[in-house]
Amino acid sequence: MPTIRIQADDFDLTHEQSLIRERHRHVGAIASFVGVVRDINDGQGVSAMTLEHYPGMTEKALTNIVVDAASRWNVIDATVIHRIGTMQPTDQIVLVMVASAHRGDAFAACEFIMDFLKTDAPFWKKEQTADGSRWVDARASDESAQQRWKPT
Amino acid sequence: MPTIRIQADDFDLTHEQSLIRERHRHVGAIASFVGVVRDINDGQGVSAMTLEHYPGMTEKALTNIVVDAASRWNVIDATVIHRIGTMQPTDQIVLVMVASAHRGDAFAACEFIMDFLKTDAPFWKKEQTADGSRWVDARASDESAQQRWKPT
Amino acid sequence: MIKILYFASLRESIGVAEESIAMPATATVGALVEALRDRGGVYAEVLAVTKRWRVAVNQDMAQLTDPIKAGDEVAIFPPVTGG
Amino acid sequence: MIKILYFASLRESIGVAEESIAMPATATVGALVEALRDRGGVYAEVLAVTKRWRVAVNQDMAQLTDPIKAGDEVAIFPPVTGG
Repeated sequence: MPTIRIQADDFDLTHEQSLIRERHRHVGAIASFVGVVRDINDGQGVSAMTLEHYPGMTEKALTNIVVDAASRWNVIDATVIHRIGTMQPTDQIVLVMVASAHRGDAFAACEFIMDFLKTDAPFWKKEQTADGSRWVDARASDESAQQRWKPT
Repeated sequence: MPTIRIQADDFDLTHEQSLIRERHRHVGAIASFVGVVRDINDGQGVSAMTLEHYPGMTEKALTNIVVDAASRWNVIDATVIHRIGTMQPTDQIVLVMVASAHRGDAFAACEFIMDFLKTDAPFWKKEQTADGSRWVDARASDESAQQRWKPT
Repeated sequence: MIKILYFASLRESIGVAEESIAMPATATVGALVEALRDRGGVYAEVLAVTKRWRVAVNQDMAQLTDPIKAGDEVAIFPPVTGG
Repeated sequence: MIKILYFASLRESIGVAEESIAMPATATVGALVEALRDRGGVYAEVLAVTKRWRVAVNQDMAQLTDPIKAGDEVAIFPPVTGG
């Protein structure tokens, strides 16, 4: 059911959302998240960003995350698109879109998928700065964002 | 700074998001919510939905809600569009879009704005069903969704 | 004079969208609602204390104890259901 | 034989994206990493216990105690940074 795509091309929010709306007439709420290339990171200017991934495992990991979300909340449909290759500041990197009957489920599932994508999906960012290129370090805050979804 | 619009016309998610991305190069996260007309409510089929509002107060209430959100989270830009008039199932009703540096702020502010819009912005829905038209009742769940943002 | 606006089901039940009413200089929202309710009929019915209705004064949500003065715009409506 | 894939900074440091290695029939992820580390040089450096790296077996995240067998695809990479 979910749409999972890894692609170099940009994506169109309206188009992806229309596909979901046309498929389901019970959808009342669609929460979306778009990650965007910032022109600054860790205090340094970023002129470009290159995304590397592990083909096969990315799709598998993203599918597992969406299935987990659908087991916890009402998820009528979901779309995850992650771009790879080189992007510039203000470019879209990732889309997570979740359609539910009501908004609480859509918001929670969308944020859950994003949080686990950040810690479990095999993508790596390399930034181009004035000092050359550098691999982006994983953030402890992403680890803690993911941990809070653990059942208590 | 925020964009607040009340309109009969439909809106375009990609267009609204592009406006935000073009204006700010530090944006890393854009969370969006779209409310959609469902073909069913309280167990009955819905063929159309008419939205009435209180001109003037709607804009004022929505601006206050966005300002409150911006005082609690990093909000680089925000757009709220609410449609009025008659809509059909699968039509878009409302858009809340929040751009932040990081995703936690974008998600929280977007959900906060939606929750307060549901309880504080003067809009009223009238549904067309097989039995005629009926005003939609306010939900207790919307009241409790709003209450959870209260400082504890 | 105080301008009163009705919305949604209240507007439909009462049958008017807007009216003006004279109130004492030191009135409150509660006194205004009381005065309307005293008209009886549909007013007494839709504004009954057991009914859920909301009041805004000059486009801000208001409480029954809030003061109102000449020139104010008071709106009475059911709980909102947008979004 | 076990296929090993390296990604991102590990791939760049080691200088190869993929290689194959023979392991005993009852090996674990930990034993494989140990065998690579024993090569010394850049392997010992990037796979040091103090470094943060992750292992996936057949495209699922794995622990050092997880078993591996001939034909498995093992990937070693830094903590992920997508999204």
